[in-house]
Amino acid sequence: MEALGPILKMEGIGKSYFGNRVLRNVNLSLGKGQILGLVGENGAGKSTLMNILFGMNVIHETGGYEGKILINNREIRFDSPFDALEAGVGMVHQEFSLIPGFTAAENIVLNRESTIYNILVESFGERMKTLNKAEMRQRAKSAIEKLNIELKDDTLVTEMPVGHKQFTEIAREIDKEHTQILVLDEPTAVLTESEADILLDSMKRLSGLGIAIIFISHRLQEIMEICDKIIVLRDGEVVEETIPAETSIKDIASHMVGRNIDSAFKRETEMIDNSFSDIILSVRDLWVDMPGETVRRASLDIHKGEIFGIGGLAGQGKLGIANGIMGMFPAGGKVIFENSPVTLNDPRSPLGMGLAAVFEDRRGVGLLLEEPISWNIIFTALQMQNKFLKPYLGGLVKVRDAKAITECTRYYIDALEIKCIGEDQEVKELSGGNQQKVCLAKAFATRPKLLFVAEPTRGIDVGAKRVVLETLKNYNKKYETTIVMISSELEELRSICDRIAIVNEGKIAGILPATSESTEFGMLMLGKVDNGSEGEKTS
Amino acid sequence: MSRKIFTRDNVQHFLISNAVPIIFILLSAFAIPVSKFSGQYLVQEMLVRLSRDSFLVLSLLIPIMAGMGLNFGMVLGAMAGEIGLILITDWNIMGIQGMVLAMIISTPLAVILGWMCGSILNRAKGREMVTSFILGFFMNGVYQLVVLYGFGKVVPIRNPQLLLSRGFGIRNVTNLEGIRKCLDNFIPLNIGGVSIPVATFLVIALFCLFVLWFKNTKLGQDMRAVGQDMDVARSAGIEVEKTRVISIVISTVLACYGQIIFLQNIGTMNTYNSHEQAGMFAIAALLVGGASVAKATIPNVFVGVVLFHLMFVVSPMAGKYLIGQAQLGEYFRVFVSYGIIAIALALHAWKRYKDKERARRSLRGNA
Amino acid sequence: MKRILQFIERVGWPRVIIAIFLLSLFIAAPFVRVRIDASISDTLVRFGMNGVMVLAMVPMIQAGCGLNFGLPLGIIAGLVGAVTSIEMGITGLAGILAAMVIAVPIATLLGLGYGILLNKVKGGEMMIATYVGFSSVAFMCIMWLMLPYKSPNMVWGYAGAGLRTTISVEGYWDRAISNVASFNFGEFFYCPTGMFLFFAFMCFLIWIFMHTKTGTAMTTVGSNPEYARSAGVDVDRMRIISVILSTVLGAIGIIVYQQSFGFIQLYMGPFYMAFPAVAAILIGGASVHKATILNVVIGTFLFQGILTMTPSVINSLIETDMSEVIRIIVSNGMILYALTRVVKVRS
Amino acid sequence: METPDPIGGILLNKRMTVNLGLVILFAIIAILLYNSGKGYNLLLDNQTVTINGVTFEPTGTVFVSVDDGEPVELWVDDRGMATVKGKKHVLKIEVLDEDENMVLYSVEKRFSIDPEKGTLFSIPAIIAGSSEWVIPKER
Repeated sequence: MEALGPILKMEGIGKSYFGNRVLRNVNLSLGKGQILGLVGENGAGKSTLMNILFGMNVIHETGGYEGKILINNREIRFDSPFDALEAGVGMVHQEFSLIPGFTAAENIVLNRESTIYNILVESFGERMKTLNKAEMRQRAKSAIEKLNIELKDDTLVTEMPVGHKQFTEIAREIDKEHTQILVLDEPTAVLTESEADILLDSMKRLSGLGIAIIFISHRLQEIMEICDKIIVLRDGEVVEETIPAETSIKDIASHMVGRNIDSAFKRETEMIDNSFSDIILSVRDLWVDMPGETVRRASLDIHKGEIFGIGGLAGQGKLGIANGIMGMFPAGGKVIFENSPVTLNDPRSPLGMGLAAVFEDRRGVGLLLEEPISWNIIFTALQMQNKFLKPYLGGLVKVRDAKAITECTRYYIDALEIKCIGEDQEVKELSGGNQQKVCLAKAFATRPKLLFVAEPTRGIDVGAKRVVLETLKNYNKKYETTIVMISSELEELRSICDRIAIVNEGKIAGILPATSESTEFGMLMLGKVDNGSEGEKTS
Repeated sequence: MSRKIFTRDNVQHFLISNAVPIIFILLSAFAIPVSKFSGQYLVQEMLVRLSRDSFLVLSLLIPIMAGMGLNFGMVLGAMAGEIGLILITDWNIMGIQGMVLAMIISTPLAVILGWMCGSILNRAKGREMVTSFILGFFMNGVYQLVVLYGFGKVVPIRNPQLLLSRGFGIRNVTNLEGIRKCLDNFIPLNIGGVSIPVATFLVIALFCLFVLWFKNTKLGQDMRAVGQDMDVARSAGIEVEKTRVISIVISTVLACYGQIIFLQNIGTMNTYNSHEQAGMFAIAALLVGGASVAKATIPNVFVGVVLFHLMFVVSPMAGKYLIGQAQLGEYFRVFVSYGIIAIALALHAWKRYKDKERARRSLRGNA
Repeated sequence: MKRILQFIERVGWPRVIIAIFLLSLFIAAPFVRVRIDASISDTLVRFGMNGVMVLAMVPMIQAGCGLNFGLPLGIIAGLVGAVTSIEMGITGLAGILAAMVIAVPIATLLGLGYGILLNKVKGGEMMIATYVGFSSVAFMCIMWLMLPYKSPNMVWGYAGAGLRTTISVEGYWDRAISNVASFNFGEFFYCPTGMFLFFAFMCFLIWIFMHTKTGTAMTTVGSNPEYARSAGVDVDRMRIISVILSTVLGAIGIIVYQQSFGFIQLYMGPFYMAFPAVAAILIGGASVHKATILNVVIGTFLFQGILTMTPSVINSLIETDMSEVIRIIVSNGMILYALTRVVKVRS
Repeated sequence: METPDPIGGILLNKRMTVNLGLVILFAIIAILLYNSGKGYNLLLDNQTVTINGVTFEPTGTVFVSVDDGEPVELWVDDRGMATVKGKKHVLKIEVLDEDENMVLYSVEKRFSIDPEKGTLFSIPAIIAGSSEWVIPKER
């Protein structure tokens, strides 16, 4: 095996987006039939690395990458995913890429259908060939056989369970004749345990057939089980390269999250213990139907005046909690705020009780991109609290009070250092960081008692991040507002929060004080603590 | 989720999916006896209308397959066909030769118009229908510009009977006596006093075979893929935009032939209105047949044409006998043809919303 | 040069072209012996006539319901009001007031149903609106025949029942609004001051409304429904209010139109009336999801100016009546432009 | 960017050739259709006429039919019209006796329309078997 040399070799791969370095000097090599486990937190650079390998447009649109990729000892540089496919690199993405109304077979051979010649081809071209359905099914069947899974080739995708969709995707890559490297991006995330076992089994079979596999997963158990080699990425660098025999899950977990605390967000303030103050928000058995962030049964208590962090890997449901409580997605369960129940599925109820939220989807939910800054900031306060309205004709009509609005907007522009040319500038012209500040100002303008802040630093530069976090901290201190901050970046949470809950598979995996060891958080994130799923692990 | 709710849900689902044809069958069942038409008359009338309209309606199938909804832009094809007919009438080409020649002349025109329409619709993804609808109006203006001001001035027209008295511009009514019923009577057949336009039906049958065959080509498969999920199709390497344009081009060319077949049966042409009516009636008929914006089959076409035209023929007389005013029935059928499109579109949009909710509910069930 | 290009870019090519076209028509008019004062007067009258109907586009566009192709629904309410007012024999401003008082509740009801429907079909509003408009016109054709109106000025003489296709308002409230404080200047120039005042008043009302809490919420719903929802706005309710408002404005608009025009056009008359109004507001610079009152004023003036000037000037110039064709191409071309542009911005 | 696929290149060329051929084929078909489908109004003249200095007199009432169509009855000094499609036709003339109830004899004439020469035919000239039987256009 080794005599043939590695099938894939990546040397010194680096990449930065707009001066923001996401990958630095990554080396890896993969032999024929090997399975490589690639692990790392969200944002560690796994996707970027795979995007580079796959020649995605987003890479060369942002200035290409550094380093070399060799396949079978020949240097390659892909301009598009189709080049990568041509060279035998197959990828199964996290989102399904299947045509819903097609059968498994049709999806497996999509755009590579077997065809039969007819005379019209001479005039209208290749696409007038008729389909050879028998052969298509045959090909699908043999691909399914290779995987050794239960999948009927004539099932419609719409009628398939999630696992079978995943299998169909993989079968499609297998059907490509010269697929030699297969990238599987979290293939087991959506599968049930038994389905995942079947998948792992088929992966072993594939590697037996000589296909090299790069396996990305957060389930370390699986990685340990089937990989020949494990690479841990953190902050764009390879921090560990090992084989399962020489490591343990705990080891890998600590490599994933362990980071130099003195880097960006060193914790400056002492942790304040709020555990004796009143419970301001109590959540019991909350479920939220938010696509991609389903919350199953989450229960937690938040104390008055604290900064509470909610962390966890992407897709586990941490974002769903805030969205569910604020009425943005269908939800159920019990939510008590200051001893009175919050009506779910109606945004007016939480808003009216003094809750506010800054949502993670800034451009989608958080902002009116085509309206001026002033509107963005005052709107919720105007709608919910009838602020900024001036009565005319003895109160018969109330019209927007332009003066008060300007005043308020100017105040927040100064207070939050929003860089703009004036309060009438349209928000879409602002940078990401300043847009985030507008979102915060919108929430502040309602003077909330409890504020949800979801992913407040996503996609903004370091300087702005610092300002945003400082602002939150100061606001918490100044007005004693309870803040619930939701973020994928654990270090960020640890730098300002008092307590941090980790969400895994839609449930609270545990709640720890922010000063706990990062390894402990890492274990919680990976679902490796067996103290009951709804466990209220208070310190 | 209990079983009972599930079945009620299913029944409701069935009723919603087939609401339009059901309404029509009920309406017809009520109106036919009232109108006092004889069975033979209705059979003859339906045969004529099937032969006349089916082709036009069939031309709508392919864009639906490609996920572009109802192609209101088919009026562009109809316009191309009419220009071909005006030219052969001017040259006095008669019979089947004239008809075929008109088709040959108007094909390149229809291809160009279809390509234009397809490209414009690619710029308006997600609102193809309203865009193609307005495009139809817009091109109607251009058509008038060409036919009312260009013909006889820029395009030489020698037959003075076609021209307005001012010396250019085509008259409001163009007489197609030369090709009248040339296809319908090509193979004459008469059974029990009902004459059957065999040749036209053969052409339609041929076309149905074409549609079925086309679904089995690589291009047809690509269209279905594009129609269901553009992004997935694109990531699989299918040229989405090009495929969409091709589907509109095919539809436009077929609509052009459809309009020629339609007009050879009628024998006269409202130079400036025929195409608009063609579009509206074809779309209404297809929807009446139980098709939706996202799915249409060949049986939908024939059921639709029969049901829609049954209503069309019967309603004035029914109105007359019922209320004593034929005018009322006249307005009623206009109301029905527009109303049915409104209902079908609304039902479709509503259904899409409901389906989303259903998918949601099933997702929640897993949770 | 660069600044000119920038200006054009900001105003939009179609608008500039149309404005230049209109300007050249006015310049060309004296050379082909078309009286400029009469032309301006005509343009002004038509501007006043159509203004309110164009204004009826604003609430729905602002609330994100798209272009109101369902305007005929409002027009029908206005027609019922107008016809009933004549039946009652009320003359002068009182007659118009009566027409409006009858029309507004009807329009509110129709708008409510229409709004509920549009809420069920989010994303496909425009196409459905068009066909709701069409079918309601066809439905009213039946009603015009059946409704028990009796006034001999309105029903068919020979049958004694069923309303006529066109009904003259002369003797009732012909130009009742227009003539308030109106004046003539020379032989050809007539200024319908009252109609302008009324139009300005309606614009002012809408302007005020757009600045209230509800109006602000409505604009926000159109701008970003998710944002509005997260801020506690009932999106569906706002959309319904906008549709009602548009429908009511449509009803008032047609009454203003009729009193100036002198006739009530029934049956298929309102069929295509949405299209000129839609085209006008788009020419004024509105897009499918944003419209201001300034867009209404500019758009109505430009569009009606072209409609007035092309027949007279072009006809004298090339001795052919091309106005109809130009109207179709300009108005639909404008709508087409707006429809294809939006998506480009979005993606 | 990509090196052109040689096979694709040849195919495209082949396709273009085929399509060019098809266009030409359709153009030819169009011309054939034009010729065979063009309609003419034949004017049949049963009057005294002088063609190239030779004068032909009508023999009496005749029945004229084109391509086995409905016969047209033409009295002396009468003119009839027949609409025909295409260029080649057969003209059948039945000359009646004076009582107009018996066919004396009939003449069949195969001819091809020459639009340049005109479509006004002289029945007496045909009966007389003259080679010139198309009455030239006036002016």
